[in-house]
Amino acid sequence: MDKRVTLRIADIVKECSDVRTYIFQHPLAALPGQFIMLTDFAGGEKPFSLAWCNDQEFAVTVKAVGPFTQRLATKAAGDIVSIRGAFGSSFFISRHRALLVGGGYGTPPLYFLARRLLEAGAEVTVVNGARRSDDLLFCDRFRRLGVEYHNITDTGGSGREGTSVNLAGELLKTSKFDYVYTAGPELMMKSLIALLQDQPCQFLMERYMKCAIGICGNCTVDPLGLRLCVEGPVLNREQVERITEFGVYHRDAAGHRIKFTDRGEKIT
Amino acid sequence: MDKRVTLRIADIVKECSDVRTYIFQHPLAALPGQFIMLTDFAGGEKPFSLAWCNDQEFAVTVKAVGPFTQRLATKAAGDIVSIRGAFGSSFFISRHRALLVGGGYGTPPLYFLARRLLEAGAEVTVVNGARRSDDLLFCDRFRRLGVEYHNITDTGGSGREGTSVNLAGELLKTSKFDYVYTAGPELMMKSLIALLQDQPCQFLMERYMKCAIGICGNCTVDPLGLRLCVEGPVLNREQVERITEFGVYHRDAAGHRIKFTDRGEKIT
Amino acid sequence: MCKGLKTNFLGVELASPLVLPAGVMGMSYSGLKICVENGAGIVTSKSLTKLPRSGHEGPVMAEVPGGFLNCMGLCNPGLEEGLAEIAEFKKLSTTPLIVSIFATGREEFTELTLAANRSSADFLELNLSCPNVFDEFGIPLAASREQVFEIVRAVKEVSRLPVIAKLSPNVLSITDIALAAEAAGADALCLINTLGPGMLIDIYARKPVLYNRFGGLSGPCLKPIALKLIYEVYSSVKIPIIGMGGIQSGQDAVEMKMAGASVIGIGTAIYYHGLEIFNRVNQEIRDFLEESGYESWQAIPALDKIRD
Amino acid sequence: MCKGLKTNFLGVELASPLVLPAGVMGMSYSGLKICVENGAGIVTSKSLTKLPRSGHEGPVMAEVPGGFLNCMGLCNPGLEEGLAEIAEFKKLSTTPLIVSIFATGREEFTELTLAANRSSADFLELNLSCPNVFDEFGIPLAASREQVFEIVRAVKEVSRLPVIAKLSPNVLSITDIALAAEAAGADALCLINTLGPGMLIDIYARKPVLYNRFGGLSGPCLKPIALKLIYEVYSSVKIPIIGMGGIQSGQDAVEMKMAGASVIGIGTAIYYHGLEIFNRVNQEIRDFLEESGYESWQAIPALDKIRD
Ligand SMILES: Cc1cc2nc3c(=O)[nH]c(=O)nc-3n(C[C@H](O)[C@H](O)[C@H](O)COP(=O)(O)OP(=O)(O)OC[C@H]3O[C@@H](n4cnc5c(N)ncnc54)[C@H](O)[C@@H]3O)c2cc1C
Ligand SMILES: Cc1cc2nc3c(=O)[nH]c(=O)nc-3n(C[C@H](O)[C@H](O)[C@H](O)COP(=O)(O)OP(=O)(O)OC[C@H]3O[C@@H](n4cnc5c(N)ncnc54)[C@H](O)[C@@H]3O)c2cc1C
Ligand SMILES: Cc1cc2nc3c(=O)[nH]c(=O)nc-3n(C[C@H](O)[C@H](O)[C@H](O)COP(=O)(O)O)c2cc1C
Ligand SMILES: Cc1cc2nc3c(=O)[nH]c(=O)nc-3n(C[C@H](O)[C@H](O)[C@H](O)COP(=O)(O)O)c2cc1C
Ligand code: FES
Ligand code: FES
Repeated sequence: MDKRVTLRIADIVKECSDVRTYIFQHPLAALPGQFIMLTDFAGGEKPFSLAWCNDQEFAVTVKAVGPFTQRLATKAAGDIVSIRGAFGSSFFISRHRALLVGGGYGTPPLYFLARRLLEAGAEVTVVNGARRSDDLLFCDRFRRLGVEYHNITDTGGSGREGTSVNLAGELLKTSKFDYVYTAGPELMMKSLIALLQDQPCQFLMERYMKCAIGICGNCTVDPLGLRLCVEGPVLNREQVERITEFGVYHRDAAGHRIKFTDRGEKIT
Repeated sequence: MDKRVTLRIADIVKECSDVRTYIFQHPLAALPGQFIMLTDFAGGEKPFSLAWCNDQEFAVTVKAVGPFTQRLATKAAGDIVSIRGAFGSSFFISRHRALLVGGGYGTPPLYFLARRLLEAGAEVTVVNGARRSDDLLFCDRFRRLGVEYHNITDTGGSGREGTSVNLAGELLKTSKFDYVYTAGPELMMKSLIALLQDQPCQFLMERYMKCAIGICGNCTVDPLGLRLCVEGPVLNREQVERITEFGVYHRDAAGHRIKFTDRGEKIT
Repeated sequence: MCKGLKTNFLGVELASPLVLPAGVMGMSYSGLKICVENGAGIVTSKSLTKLPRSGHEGPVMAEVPGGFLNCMGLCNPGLEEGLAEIAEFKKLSTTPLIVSIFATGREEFTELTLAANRSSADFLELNLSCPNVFDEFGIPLAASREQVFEIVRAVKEVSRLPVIAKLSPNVLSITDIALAAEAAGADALCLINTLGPGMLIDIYARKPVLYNRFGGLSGPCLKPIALKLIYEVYSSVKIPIIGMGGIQSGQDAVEMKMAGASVIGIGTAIYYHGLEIFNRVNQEIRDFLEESGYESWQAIPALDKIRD
Repeated sequence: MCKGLKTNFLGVELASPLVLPAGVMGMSYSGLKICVENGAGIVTSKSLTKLPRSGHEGPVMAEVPGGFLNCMGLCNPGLEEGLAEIAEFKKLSTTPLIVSIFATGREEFTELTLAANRSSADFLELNLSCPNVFDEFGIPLAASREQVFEIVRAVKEVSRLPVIAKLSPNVLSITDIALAAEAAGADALCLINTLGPGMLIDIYARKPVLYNRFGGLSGPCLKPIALKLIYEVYSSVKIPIIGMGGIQSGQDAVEMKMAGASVIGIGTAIYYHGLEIFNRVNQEIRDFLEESGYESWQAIPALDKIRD
């Protein structure tokens, strides 16, 4: 069963101007890195990573970028949505030294991961990047966890100036990590992978998803044919290195190949 | 699942001129009193009680009375049939003193029961009745079990003369039994019930069966509406006493009510 | 029975909107009665034919993923004995009863209707859609708009009882057929009969599993097909619909109500959940009314019609 | 791959009789390739249309007992890009490939065929039967004998590739349609596309679960329907049949072979059993050949035809 369930939004937390966290009172069996498909019955069903999940509740953090997510931003607690999942692969839970490198809405699933890593006894370092400090997600939540925590933005507000990749590079030079985990813009992850050599690492990678159950083929990546809704979204470095389209192109709803540009945007 | 499975007949034992036991090498999870539906793909699927059943094999003993069972009598070991089941209710397993009263092809399911009763530590007495001594089924098998065993026929050959009901009546007068079990012609069981008063007792009762899964309604008994393929074929005395059609009529494949006659035959 | 489940069906009050469909447990008065005792609000007899029928040779049922194939072959004791069973049921129960009849053409349907007029049944259902007697009778009547119209009109002319037309899902446009039945005066529709038919093959015996080769599909996997057809028909007709096909929970029943059905049949689910299924679904509906704030079963609204 | 699985399909040798059906994992060359790596003997592209289509708004899939509803809505990058994916697949694999095309009428089908002629595909499949674009395009072409005949004939006149007509189960007599396709020169048939369509309703939101409201039914519960239709068509036509609908085991595949199919598609079962399903079914077929003493897949005999 892909377990569709209809839920009322229990609570909505406004994280910043265009990002909201939707909290649901429902016991979902999900692991860090996994995602749900969510619909509001008004057109569209979209994948969102879990920002946290326990026996009582789960949450997804959504950035309003287009018609669907902008409509979500207008919802109120009590509104009805329907979810399927959780789907996909999840992060390996290391019990030693972990470095988490997140950017944009890639940060919330790393927060879920950080909690599980801490529970497993790992030592966790987090690099959280964004363009502007207003866009930094989950700072307070991470701080409350008591992890080693670094903010980094293009402008340097409320933390260091630079990119999360640069900072991660520095940390990797000065310390040894058993595992590196990253989620965020694909071009950010693409820059990061260059620094990793044989460092064990996992990536949360996104592709256009429709069925989420491994049938429609919309989310496969070239040339391996891995389905990111089943074999992904969490992939190992060894897999990502063999994905020729990583950071190069992805496919849209029609299966068109769309190139990634330097600025993290997509053009045909 | 009603678990249809296709099997080769492993062995056939000729019990007497018109009765054969068909043995199958297949682990069936079945209890004494339960039945299977059997077809040879040549038209007809009929219910037969299990004569025995263990982890390796099971068997049914069939009397050739009409088109289907006569065709079965022509089969050889290695021939293919298909079975569904086991279905229906099963006998209560008493651990004390049990009296088993069987007649005709009602005897084999009592043999299965006897084995389970002995395993449970019960003390078992068997009354096995038939018209003629040639028709007595399973004598040797019962004897090998080491139960208290009585043959009885109309003519007195190879045992006592009389009816199994008379003999059972005598035994019930002289000994106390915790449980009485009976299977065989309905009019035989009807005579027996009169002797039982408040004696705990179970009956194996037959009605025309088609679906065997409690949907078609062909096997219900008046006025309770019990489905003999689900709530039966094993019924308690309390149930049987409230079945007004017991020993009076039954329904055929079209749902016609058919009367039982004194001689155990059926007329419209 | 809680007040919330009470349902008015063609002017008759039902204690529950749950229907025992034709052909399920309806061979004898006691079979009908035990379903009422378990919570059915209205029961349907086995489809009765003029003459008795023993039905097809077995196997007549085979389990498949999501349901069952059956080719009972319209076994029934014939109209006369069938009506006697109904009379016996009615002596014991005040629960409304639908007598289902099957015939091959207008004249025979009219003849059966006249007999049903003298019975103690409350409603008359025309089985226009049995998929299991194809070899004998050919494509179901319910595939032909003209035939359905003719038969329903002829029956309506003579019937003392409100007339329900039971339609087949195995047609190109069920709405066309439903409109024909409505135009001919049908008081209600019953949707849907079994799907297909389907087939199973025993690969070791190299034979069809059902002796009749083909059998109609019923059970849980029917629900989405039934919902779609009910919703489509509901969007076009004004007469009430008895919905059925794969229902096995209160949620399912409500779903079918929202598709446009007024009352809901439960057949094959008896296998999965026992006869208690009627009471359980009644309870689940009550729970849904409670949690969703609807006053009663009847207050549960349908979706907007397709053609609004 | 064991010798016993080798199959000749329209003169081309397949390493396995298992087919990846249209619309499943066929959006990209790498999706097709991974199915081959997992044991598919022949793969089908997503149905390509002249212009790109993003498909329906989600939700586009919903689980139901025994299967799934889907209303993908023929999403595809359009013929040109689709053929480029096929070319890329063909650079990497010698496995035969079927290009599936969808159009709304004869002329467009002909146009697409001309483009497919220049592709590296081995076979051309005409999707005459998509149930998910009803609102846009109306009743599937496969419901009309005349249309099927016309389109297949027109395509055959210009096609360099053998032509497969993919038919819909949602018709009154699939045999009539199949005969029309054969008469028009189709080289093979593909049976069956999804059933229904069906519908699900969310009773809390009071909305259809699929945003497109209706979706075609695929998966295990389709098998008995598919078997019946394949057996019926097999009894009437001479051209080979690609059988599909609910297959999820070697036993299922053999069953469909005995119903009359030559090669067997596996789509929805990928959800239940993973991509390994192809290899597993291959192995189960080999086991069956062994235990039953058949020499090869091709030696497994069909049932006697209905009309022998
Ligand atoms: C595994 C996974 C996890 C994700 N987790 C999150 C998350 O936690 N928070 C968050 O805000 N976003 C997340 N996304 C992205 C999110 O699904 C899209 O932002 C959203 O679908 C945009 O829809 P829209 O209609 O608002 O915008 P659109 O204008 O339709 O699209 C904006 C962008 O989102 C992408 N997108 C649109 N639809 C889909 C789809 N069905 N599947 C994948 N990508 C799509 C488009 O390619 C486009 O680049 C995740 C995506 C994936 C694949
Ligand atoms: C629960 C149960 C257990 C049974 N166990 C055995 C057994 O262990 N050994 C044995 O020899 N017989 C048993 N029978 C009876 C057996 O099913 C019938 O003898 C057989 O079906 C006769 O079929 P036929 O075509 O040979 O004869 P027919 O001429 O068709 O019928 C002969 C008699 O068998 C009855 N019968 C026929 N078909 C059915 C049916 N589908 N269901 C029930 N009764 C039917 C008829 O009512 C008739 O009285 C059992 C019946 C039931 C209900
Ligand atoms: C064993 C069986 C027998 C049936 N017999 C009849 C019948 O005689 N007349 C009829 O109109 N429908 C008959 N049907 C169809 C049911 O009335 C009902 O339409 C169908 O089974 C769908 O409902 P379900 O999925 O709840 O079973 C029969 C169905 C089954 C399973
Ligand atoms: C998600 C999905 C998409 C499909 N898309 C197409 C399609 O584009 N063209 C087509 O001819 N059939 C399409 N089909 C139908 C399948 O090819 C196949 O006929 C059907 O699913 C039955 O097989 P199955 O039960 O093994 O899935 C699709 C099926 C599914 C499940
Ligand atoms: S979204 Fe359909 S295969 Fe991944
Ligand atoms: S045989 Fe069908 S209900 Fe018992």
